[in-house]
Formats: sequence, structure tokens, C-alpha cells
Amino acid sequence: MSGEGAAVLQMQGVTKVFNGQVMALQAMNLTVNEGDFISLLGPSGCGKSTALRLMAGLMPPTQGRILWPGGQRPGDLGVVFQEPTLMPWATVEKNVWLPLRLRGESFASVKDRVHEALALVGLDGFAAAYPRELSGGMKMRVSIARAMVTRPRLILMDEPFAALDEITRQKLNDDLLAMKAQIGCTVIFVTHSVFESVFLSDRIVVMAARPGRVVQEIAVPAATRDLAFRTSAEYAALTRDVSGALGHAMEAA
Amino acid sequence: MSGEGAAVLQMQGVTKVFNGQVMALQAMNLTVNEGDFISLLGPSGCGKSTALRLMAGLMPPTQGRILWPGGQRPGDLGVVFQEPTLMPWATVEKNVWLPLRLRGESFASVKDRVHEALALVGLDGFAAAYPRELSGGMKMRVSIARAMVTRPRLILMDEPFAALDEITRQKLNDDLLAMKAQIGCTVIFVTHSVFESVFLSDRIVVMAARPGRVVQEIAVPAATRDLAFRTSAEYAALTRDVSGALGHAMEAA
Amino acid sequence: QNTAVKFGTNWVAQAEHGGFYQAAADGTYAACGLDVTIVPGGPQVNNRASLLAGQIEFSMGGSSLDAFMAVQEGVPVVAVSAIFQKDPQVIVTHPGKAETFADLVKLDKLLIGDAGVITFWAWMQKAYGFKPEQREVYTFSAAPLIANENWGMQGYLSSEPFFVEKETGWKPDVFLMADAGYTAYSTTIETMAPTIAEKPEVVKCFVDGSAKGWYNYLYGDNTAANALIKADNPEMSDEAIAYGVNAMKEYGIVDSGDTETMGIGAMTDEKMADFYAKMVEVGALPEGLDIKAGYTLQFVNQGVGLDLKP
Amino acid sequence: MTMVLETATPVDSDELARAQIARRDRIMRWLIPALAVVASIGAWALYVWAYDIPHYQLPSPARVANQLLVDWQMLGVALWVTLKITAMALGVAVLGGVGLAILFNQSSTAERIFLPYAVILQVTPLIALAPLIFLYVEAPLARVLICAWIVAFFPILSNTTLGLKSTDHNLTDLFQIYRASRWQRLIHLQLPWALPYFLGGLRIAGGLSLVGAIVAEYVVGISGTSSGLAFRILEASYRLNVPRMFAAMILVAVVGVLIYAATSALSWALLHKWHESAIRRER
Amino acid sequence: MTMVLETATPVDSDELARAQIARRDRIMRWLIPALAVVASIGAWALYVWAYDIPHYQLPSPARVANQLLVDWQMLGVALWVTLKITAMALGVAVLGGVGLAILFNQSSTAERIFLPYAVILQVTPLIALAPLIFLYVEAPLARVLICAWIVAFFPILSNTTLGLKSTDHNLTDLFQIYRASRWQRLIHLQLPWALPYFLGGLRIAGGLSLVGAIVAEYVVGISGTSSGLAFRILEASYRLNVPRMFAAMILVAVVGVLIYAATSALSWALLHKWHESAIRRER
Ligand SMILES: Nc1ncnc2c1ncn2[C@@H]1O[C@H](COP(=O)(O)OP(=O)(O)OP(=O)(O)O)[C@@H](O)[C@H]1O
Ligand SMILES: Nc1ncnc2c1ncn2[C@@H]1O[C@H](COP(=O)(O)OP(=O)(O)OP(=O)(O)O)[C@@H](O)[C@H]1O
Ligand SMILES: [Mg+2]
Ligand SMILES: [Mg+2]
Repeated sequence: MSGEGAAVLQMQGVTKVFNGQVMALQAMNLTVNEGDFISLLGPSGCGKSTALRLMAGLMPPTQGRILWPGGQRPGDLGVVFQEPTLMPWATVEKNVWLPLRLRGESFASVKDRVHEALALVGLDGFAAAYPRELSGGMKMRVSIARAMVTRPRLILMDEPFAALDEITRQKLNDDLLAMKAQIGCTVIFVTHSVFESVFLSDRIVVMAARPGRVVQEIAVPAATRDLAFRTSAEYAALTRDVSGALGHAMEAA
Repeated sequence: MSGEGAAVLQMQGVTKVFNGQVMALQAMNLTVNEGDFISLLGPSGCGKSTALRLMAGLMPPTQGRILWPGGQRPGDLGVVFQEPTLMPWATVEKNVWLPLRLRGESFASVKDRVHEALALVGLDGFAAAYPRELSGGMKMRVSIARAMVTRPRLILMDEPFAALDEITRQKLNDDLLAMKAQIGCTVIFVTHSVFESVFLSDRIVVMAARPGRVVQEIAVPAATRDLAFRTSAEYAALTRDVSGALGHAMEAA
Repeated sequence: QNTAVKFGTNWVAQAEHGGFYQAAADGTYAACGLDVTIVPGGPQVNNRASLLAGQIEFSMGGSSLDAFMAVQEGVPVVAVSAIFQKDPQVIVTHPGKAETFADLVKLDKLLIGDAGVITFWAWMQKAYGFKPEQREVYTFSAAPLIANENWGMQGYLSSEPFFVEKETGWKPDVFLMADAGYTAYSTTIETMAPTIAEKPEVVKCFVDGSAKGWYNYLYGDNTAANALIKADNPEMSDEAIAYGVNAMKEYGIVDSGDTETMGIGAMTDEKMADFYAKMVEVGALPEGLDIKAGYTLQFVNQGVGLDLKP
Repeated sequence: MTMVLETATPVDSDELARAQIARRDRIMRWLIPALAVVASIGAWALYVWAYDIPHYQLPSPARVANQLLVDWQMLGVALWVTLKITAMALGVAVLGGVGLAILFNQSSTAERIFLPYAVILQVTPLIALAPLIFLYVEAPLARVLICAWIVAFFPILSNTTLGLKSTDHNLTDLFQIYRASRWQRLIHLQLPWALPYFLGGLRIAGGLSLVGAIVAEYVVGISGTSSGLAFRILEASYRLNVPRMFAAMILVAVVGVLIYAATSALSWALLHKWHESAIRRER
Repeated sequence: MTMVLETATPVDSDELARAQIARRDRIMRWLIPALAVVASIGAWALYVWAYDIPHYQLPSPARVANQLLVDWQMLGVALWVTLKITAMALGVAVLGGVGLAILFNQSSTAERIFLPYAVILQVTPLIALAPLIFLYVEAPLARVLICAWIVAFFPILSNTTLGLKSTDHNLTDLFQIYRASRWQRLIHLQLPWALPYFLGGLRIAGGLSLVGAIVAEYVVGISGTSSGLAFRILEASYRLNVPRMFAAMILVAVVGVLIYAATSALSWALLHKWHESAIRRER
């Protein structure tokens, strides 16, 4: 299904030290191929968000390097931060419009796409609301809609579904996979849910904390991602594997 | 184990309408007894946080009333909001100190308790860090430590563990139960995790959205909350029940 | 084709500027080839700065002291005529508080403006023994004087006493500094040295025209000038103007002493030297200034306009 | 015993009571300050009457009001002159303040070079600057505006700079990820974020531009015969026409309060939908 | 083709390069403004020399510097007087501004009653107030401080009020839940929250209290023989001693810049650990 594309992103021995003391990442290596769906899994504070920010080019690594073999960081990147990060002065639809607006699209010309994205996350009724009028989960969904609205080639998501109920979450999992299948994008995904990671990803990167590092990479060789897969023995075995790896990671820390 | 205490809190036909249009809660009834562990479960935006804020007395209901049959709202209330809500100018330990400080305790006199609470959430090494230096999950854990540090009689928690990895989450679940057993406090708990709600609570209140309302109350008659319970058939059946109720709630909306 | 020049006064239009308005109104300046625009001064309008900046050709100097200070600083401002033989600076008090100028030392406080501190206040301390602590800042409001019986206040002969009387009903006592020994010329006409060198005829016309204007204003029909004054300063009343003209005549501000023979605007080296010596004595100026660089007798003392005096 | 939180009586009377309180609040909001104004005028009148203060020290309110009516034509013209200059001064202060703030935000080199001069302009006493302004600026209106601008621009510059710098780091990151140009980041992120700060600066600058208009008139004068309130105040004080001086000062005060009210209203209009300082929380 | 983001060369030289850039930045931070100052003085000197501007219009920098040395004793004393008054004025402005802001925040009734008067104080020209101050205030120091306070307090009041109002609603709720008294909420929540806003106001008020000290000296004078810089400027201007006037003005300007630098440094010291406006982001 994926993982066979050309490499789009390589982290080579990336170390990040904050304030000269907190080592958030230690010598992390990771190759992301075109069309990959990679999950980062690990204890709280192990450097998942830091890794994502480094990949997004928001800060330079303390040591090591981040390569984009395809040329340079793609322009159409979708991102969901761990916090909703909405503009408080803009309504929901104006917030979702933002990435398109920055490309010069007028609101009128993309209104349909914006509302489509909002419908995807179940917020079509709240297009005119201000962020402060939304519940925590709703804010996060606006952030997801904003990342999806450009149908980007590369998506970075930091625990996007953590604040959502399981049914909404499952629906968005499916939607994400559908979008990926449709446009063949690459996804790097941070989650705390072992189930979610197994269900969604081609590869699961399990990390340990202090110093943050990769302890194991687990490939998920699934052909389809559906109810059948979810109820398969393979799925159960994989979740057990990943949970085990996570447990080891915690002990190692 | 619980649910047999005297009523401490009663919501009677509580309705909350925002801006005269969004009906966040509709005629909600709920009785909380001394020592109860109640989970609120429901789709994103169904009014769980609103219900918690109403109980905390942060706003009046639009209709209906909230009674405290025991006299008045207890002074020693612990609360974890959906967002970490830390003071950015204070270090982690000073943030956790806050509830004690407001009672007039000097930092020196409660330093041990503060560090104990931090150890509980695994942040003893970060006592002197500022909130901006923490990861999302770490911030939330500081917020949890702050709620726990007073060992309150009544705890309101709004998705406290959503941003945490499953192992930390399980540990904190156990710690919460241990504390509850020790001081016999009452807990009202919002979560999106069906497993968590079944594992922790005596009663699960399943809500539906728009208008937010209670669609079902499910009692969890478990004597002990441990690995045995977690792997029991009863547990599996209950999770299925709750998931089903949640599914219905979503459809109803 | 007349030459356009500007003359900046030191305050809003009033009787003390009458002669200049007179000459402008009745064509005296125009007769010798000048088109004079009078630029009224004001609380903070600094026409002297405009003179230095070359934006006006003539400005009204406060006193001889100004000319000396210009010399001290090497600024080529030259006094070409002294319209007021006596400085109309007065001290105003409640009635009966003092017999003579010397008695004023017994007052609790005197309201003196910043400019006064640099000029006559220093002299008053040296010559009469006033104490620095006796000074209060004068903000061009007489209210503090009226409120405090035992205070004094600086004033302009025709202004402050008039307003105090008009507001309060009582007639304040007025002590003219000139009569107490402050022998400065006042209301001089100042211009830049290059102007004198390059356009002496313009300077001469302005000086002579002003002298004639003052004769006509004081002794002739001054209604046209007063109309101009009131146009520039609508607040001016006929009553106030009349009071001012009267006071100038009564105290011989414009026309007394040397002017009897030399004409209005007269200056003498002796009087200049005498005043300079006083200022040196009080420490306001250093010794050894070439004060003659600060004024010139080239245009005055020629009896211009004496014939206009009835 | 059962105690009830916030809502003791049955539902509907509850709502009724809350609505009633809200209504009373709305009335009180205007009544109290109005009463305070009336009371202070009363106290003033009483003081003048009881101690028999002479009118040239402190005129009674009635006298001042009367003078205001008598001199209305003259003072009205002066008020209009001052208002015009104030409005223009505020305009240039906003342009200059925001413009400099943006420049400094975009280029820290520019900030390091020019900020000291902005500070110097703020602190240099106008009275001392006046001769230079006279020297190098011809047009009287330009002189006045320069003076008023010097007085009023700094709070806007300072507050807007603070606002531009306070922009949320996460949102800044988001803009960086979406490859926003500096310009886009400025327009769509930093300026909206700085809006509350700017409006705070505007509230300060509103009053200061009135002060600036008045001081400018003192310092560099207004050409010709059209004098503003400053001239009238000074002249009235000079002539001991204290009632007129007070009448003019009261006009200044009223204008000041109106400007403040206008800037506050603008603030509210722009912020009440989203900024914490202006949101009336849903209770 | 392989393109590399931000870090093209091997690890160590990367770090080296970054460190070097940082070092150069640090030097430039001081060098550029220093050069700018030197350049502007040079331009001034050149202008005076090239156009042969007479010294009584615009003295050359050398002449001003020389005058500063010659008059150092007199100007030094004046500077010291002005500095003392400025410091005291800033002190009372902080006390008054923050005090009023707290009062207004605690009681909206007090705000509605007194805010208009605060606005009026801000806008009323000091020159017009001077007679009243003379009439009712005896002590010369008190007079000067009142004047300087009137000039400087408003930005602190306004900004602190804005800060107190902007307090995060969630934190306010938290404090309410923990039954914090109003006082505790003020001390532990609202004041820290308002700190950045207050410091912004302080930066504005720092300059204004210098202005206030100077204007106060013009308007109500300083008792006795100890004159401040304002008097020296006025005196020099009256005496046509333009170089001395410039020397005194340059002292004022330098003091202004130093005050600004001091308040900025204070801001940084108090905020750099936590507030977005001051954090140097870890990159
Ligand atoms: N700006 C910063 N300054 C200092 N330390 C930081 C900063 N940001 C992150 N850290 C530290 O880096 C480590 C990794 O943080 P990061 O946010 O990447 O964790 P995470 O894996 O995303 O955790 P979580 O699951 O809780 O979100 C943490 O120990 C944190 O304290
Ligand atoms: N301040 C507000 N103003 C207007 N509407 C609000 C406000 N707060 C909440 N709401 C609305 O009330 C409803 C319930 O919100 P609430 O935060 O209680 O949801 P929730 O159940 O906690 O959801 P989540 O699981 O996403 O946190 C939502 O539809 C939301 O839009
Ligand atoms: Mg994270
Ligand atoms: Mg919620």
C-alpha cells in the first residue's frame, strides 16, 4: 500500500537539547517515504512534538540534520498542533480559510471547500462561531479541518484526535485514511492510542523518554484498514506488540 | 464500595443556553452521592464541560437549579479543566502550590506535599521548570498534581488523561482510585475513553449532543478495580453496553 | 513698489504697540517705501527666534539687556532704536503695603516670571536686598496676588494693574522699576547686523516711521491704529487701550528725558554704559563686553518727528 | 438543611430576578456617574458660596456656565479650531505610531537605529524644540501638527510594538509552516493580535493629542486670528477673566472625556467578540 | 538532487556557524546604533559646516560639546535636580496609576465615578491648572510633583487597567473555584497577568515623567536657587546662548534614552522567563 515511495524526509542523528540541559531528542534517525503513514508513539514528554517541529523546520536541530531528498520541504504541508492554535478574532470558517488565504484565494472562491472541510469534522453548523464559543474537542476539530482543507501532500499531526470521543475519532480515522488513499499523501502522526496507531499506520515508531530516542520501529503489514482488520487476530497481536514495546520504553526511561 | 453515601449534589432540570441560541444542556438531572465516582461520557460538544462548570458554580444555569444538600459547595474542591490552565509566570512547583497558597500555607511548609504530588504524576524532575518548557502531556499532569495536592473531598476532572500515553494513564487511574479509597472523596470525571469510564466509575452518565442531554445512566457494579476486573467478561460486557449507548447517543443527535 | 518687511512684537496687540500700528495704518511706513506686516507675539510666540531664523526683519526687544546678551553670545542682533525710555516693568501690590520700592523687600512673596529672574529680579536682589526664596513663579495669572495680601507681582504698566483693578475693584499700588534705578531702555527695535549693512535705507525708514508713528499715536488721532490693534486682538477694549495710553503718558515711558530734544527712539552711550555697569555689578553680565556692538546710534537721535508733537 | 447555590427560588422567578438585577445595573451604570458629576458641581458651588471665594480665584459653577453662554460664539470657534487640530494630530499619531511600530517589528536594525530618536522626541520638551521648528518649518499648520504629533505618537508606538511582539508563538509557527510572507504574517496575524494593545495606546494618545493640540498652540501658535482653546485660556487667565478661563477649561475636559469615550467604544466594538478584556462573559 | 534544510554541512561546523552568527549578531546589536549615532552627529556637523549655519541658529556639535564641558558644573547640578524630580514623579505615577487601576478594577462603581476625572486630569493643560495649584498647594515640591504626576500617571493607569481586565478567564475560574479572596486573586493572578501591560505603561510613563519634571519646572517653578534643566534651557534661550541650550537638551535626551533603556531592562528581567513578548525562543 505504501512505504515503497521515494524518501521524502530523512532525519539523520538528530539531537535536540533545550536550554543546554534538557535533551529532548537523542540521535534520532528516521526515513519517511512518499505515501508513508508513520505513527510516533511514546510516553508523555519523550520528544514527539519536538520531532514534529523539527521536521516542520520550526527550529534547527542541536546536532544532526534533516534532509529533504525530494528537493525541499513541500510547500503544501498540513499541520495539526497539539493545541488547537486558532486565531481568536476569526470565526471558525475564517480560521479554516487561513491556509488558502495565505495562498491568495479569496474567501468566496473557496467557501465550498471550507464548508466541506468543516462538514468532514462535523462542524458545519458552527461556521460563524468564534473559537471561544467552542468546546475543547470542537476547537481541535477546527484545527483538523484547517489542516485538511488544502488536501496537502504531507501532513503532520500531533495527537489530533485525543480530545474526541471514540465514535467521532473512528470516523475521522476513516476519513483520514480515505483522504490519504485519494490523494496519496504522506502522514506523520503522533498518538497515544496503541489501537489507533496500529489501525492507521504503516510503521510505528516507539520512543522512550529522557533522553528522547527511538527504541523500536514496528511495521504494520496490512492490506486494508477496515472493520475486518480491526477485528483480526493480526491486529490484536500487533497491538500487544506495540503495547509491549511501549512498556519496555517506559521501563528503559 | 460507594454510591451509598448521602447526596452531596443535585442537578434538577438544569438547562444552559449560550447566547440565547446554543442549548448546551437541556433539563439535566443528576444526583451525586458522597463517595460516588461518576463519569460523564458523550460526543464532543455535548455539554460535559458545561455541566462541570455549572457544578463548580462558575455560572448559573439558564433554567433549573443546582442543590448542595450537604449545606453548600465544599470548599476543598479539586478541579482539572480541559486545558492545563497554568500560571505562565510560575514554575511547576509554584503552580502546584497554588491551592495551598490560597489557603494561607507558606511554600516551605507544604513543599513536601507539593513534591509528593509532582512525583505522583512523574514530574519530580521538573519542579523548577516553567510551563512553556513542558510538553502538552506534562502541562496536563501539572494540572492534575495541582488538583490532587489538597486531597480534596470533591474532585471535578475534565478529560484529565486525554493527552497522556496509555501506561501513564493507567498508572494515574490506579493512583486516583487509591486516593479515592484512602480519603473517600467524590469524583466527577469527564472522559472519552469507554474503557477508562468503565474501569473507574460507579456510574456512567451517557450524554447526547445538541441539545446536550442525558440519554442513559449505567451503573458499574464492581467490587474491585484491578487487572482482574479489567480482564473480566463483565468488564467487556459493560464496555460493549456503554459503547452501544454512546452509539445511540450519536445517532440521536 | 514697496519692500515688504515683518516686524514681530513681544505680545498680543495692545496699546504698547500703538505707534507701530499707527505708522502702518496711516501710511507713514509706506511713504518711505516699506510694506510693514506686524506679527503679534504671544505667550510663547518667540519672535526673536524668528528674527534669528531670518523669517522677520525686525523684532521688538525686551530691554537693553537683550542687546548686551546678544553681544555676549556673539549674535549679530543690533538695537537700532529704543522706543521706551523707561522699562514699563512694574511691581504690583495690594494698596498701602509699601511706601517706596525699597519697602517691597518686606513682602512675603513676589510673583516673577522666568524671564524676570534672568533680568530685573537679579538686579532687585543686588540693589535692594530681595531674597531668592521670595520668588514665586509668575504664570501670567494674577489670582495668587489677589489671594495673598502680602504678595507682590511683576507686571506691565498698562496691563496687570488695569486688570487687577477691573476684576477686584480696588486700585493696586504700582512701583515702576525704571524709577527705582532699573535704567534699561525697553521696546527696542532689533534687527540683524547684515540688514543694517546691506539695507540701511530700510532700517532708516522703519526707525523713522516708527518714531513718527509714536508721536501720532500719543498726540494725534489714534483711532485707525486702535482699530488695527483690536483687529489683531479682538479682546482689546477701548477702555484698556485708553488706560495704556494714559499710563505711558503719565509715567513718561515713551517721551521723556532725552527724547525732548532727540526725538522718540533716542539712545545714548551714557545710559547704555550706566545700565551695563549695573548689570555687571549684579553679576548678570561679565565685564568687558563690547556693548556698542549691540546697538547703534546711526538711525536715532536726529529729532525725527519732533515737529509732530503739539 | 438544604442550601441552594445561586438559585434559591423556583425557576422562573430566578430568571426574573436576574433580569431585574441586570436592568437595575444598566440604569445604575449611567446614574451613578451622572450623580457623581452633579454632586461634584454641587460641592464646588457650595464651597464657593460657603467660604465666599472671590470669583477671580474660583468662580461658581453658575458663573462659569453663564460665561460659557455669553462667550459661546468665541469659545465655540476656539473649540472647533482645537477639535480640528486634535483630530488631525491623532490621525498622524496613529499613522506615525503604527507605522514606526511596524517598521521596528520588521527590522530590528531599524529599531535599534531609530528607536532612540523616537524616545528623544518623546522626552524633549516642546518649548525647547519650538525654535527649531520655527526655523525649519514654514507652514503654521505643519508646525502645530508636528508639535501635537510629538506629544501623542509615543504611546501608540510603544503599545503597538508590545502587541506585535506578544504574538502567540504557536500561531507564528503555524504561519511559518504555511509559508506566509512577512507581509501576510503582519496583516493576518500580528496586527490583529496587537489590536487590543494598539487600542490601549489609542486611549492614551487620544487624550494626549488634545494636550498636544493645546500645547502646540501655546508653543508655536496658530496663525492668523483663528485661536484655539489654549489661547483663550491663557488670554482669559492673563486678563483675570477667570470664569471664561474655567469655561474654556471645561470645554477641554468635556472634549477629553468624549474622546476617551469614543476610543473606548471603538475598542469595545472591535474586541467584544473575541478579546478577554472586552468579552462580557456568558454567565 | 538533495537539498538540505538549514544544516548543510557536517554537524560540528554547523554548530560553529550558528555560534558565529550569534556572536556577530551580538556585536552588530551595539555597533549599528552606535554607528547611527556617530553618523547623525557627523551629518549635523557637516550641515552646519557646509551651509555655514550661524551658531545662534544651530550650533555645531563640537561647539555644543565644548559648551557642555564648560557649563558642566551648572548643568550637572540642574541635571541632578531634574533627575530627582523625574524619579519622584515616576514613583508617584506608578503608585497613583497602579493604585487607581486596582481601585477601578475592584469596583466598577468607583471606575464609573472617578475615571472621567482621571481623563480630565490627563487632558487639562498644566499651564491652565497652574494657578489653581498655586492657590491650593503650598509646598513647592508638592506642586512640582503634582504637575509631573498629572503628566505621567495616565499611561500606567490605562495599561494596567487593560492588563487587569485581560486576565485569562480560565485562570479566573480556577481562582474562583479555590475560593480565592478578591485580594488573593488580585495579588496572585491579576497583577502578574497585568505585569507586561504595566511595564508597557511604565516605558511610556518613564519618558513622560521626565517631560513632566521639565514642564512642571516651567509651569510652577522649583523653589529657591536650585534650578533644573528646564530653567537652564529657558535661560539659555533667553540669553541667546544656543549652544548651552543644546547642551541642556542633549542631557534631557540622554536621560530620556537611559530611562527607556532602564525600563526596558526591567521589563526583560521580569518577563523573559515567561512572557511571549520577552522570551527569546529556543531555536
Ligand atoms: N521550549 C522548550 N524549552 C525547554 N524544554 C522544552 C521545550 N519544549 C519541550 N521541552 C522539553 O522537551 C521534552 C520533549 O517535549 P515534547 O513536547 O516534544 O514531548 P512530547 O513527546 O510531545 O510529549 P507529550 O506527549 O506530553 O506531548 C520535554 O521534556 C520538555 O520538557
Ligand atoms: N462560552 C460559550 N459561548 C457560547 N457557546 C458555548 C460556550 N461554551 C460552550 N458553548 C457551546 O456549548 C456546547 C457544549 O460545550 P462543552 O464545552 O460543554 O462541550 P463538551 O461536552 O465539553 O465537549 P468536548 O468533549 O469537545 O470538550 C458546545 O456546542 C459549545 O459550542
Ligand atoms: Mg507533544
Ligand atoms: Mg469539554
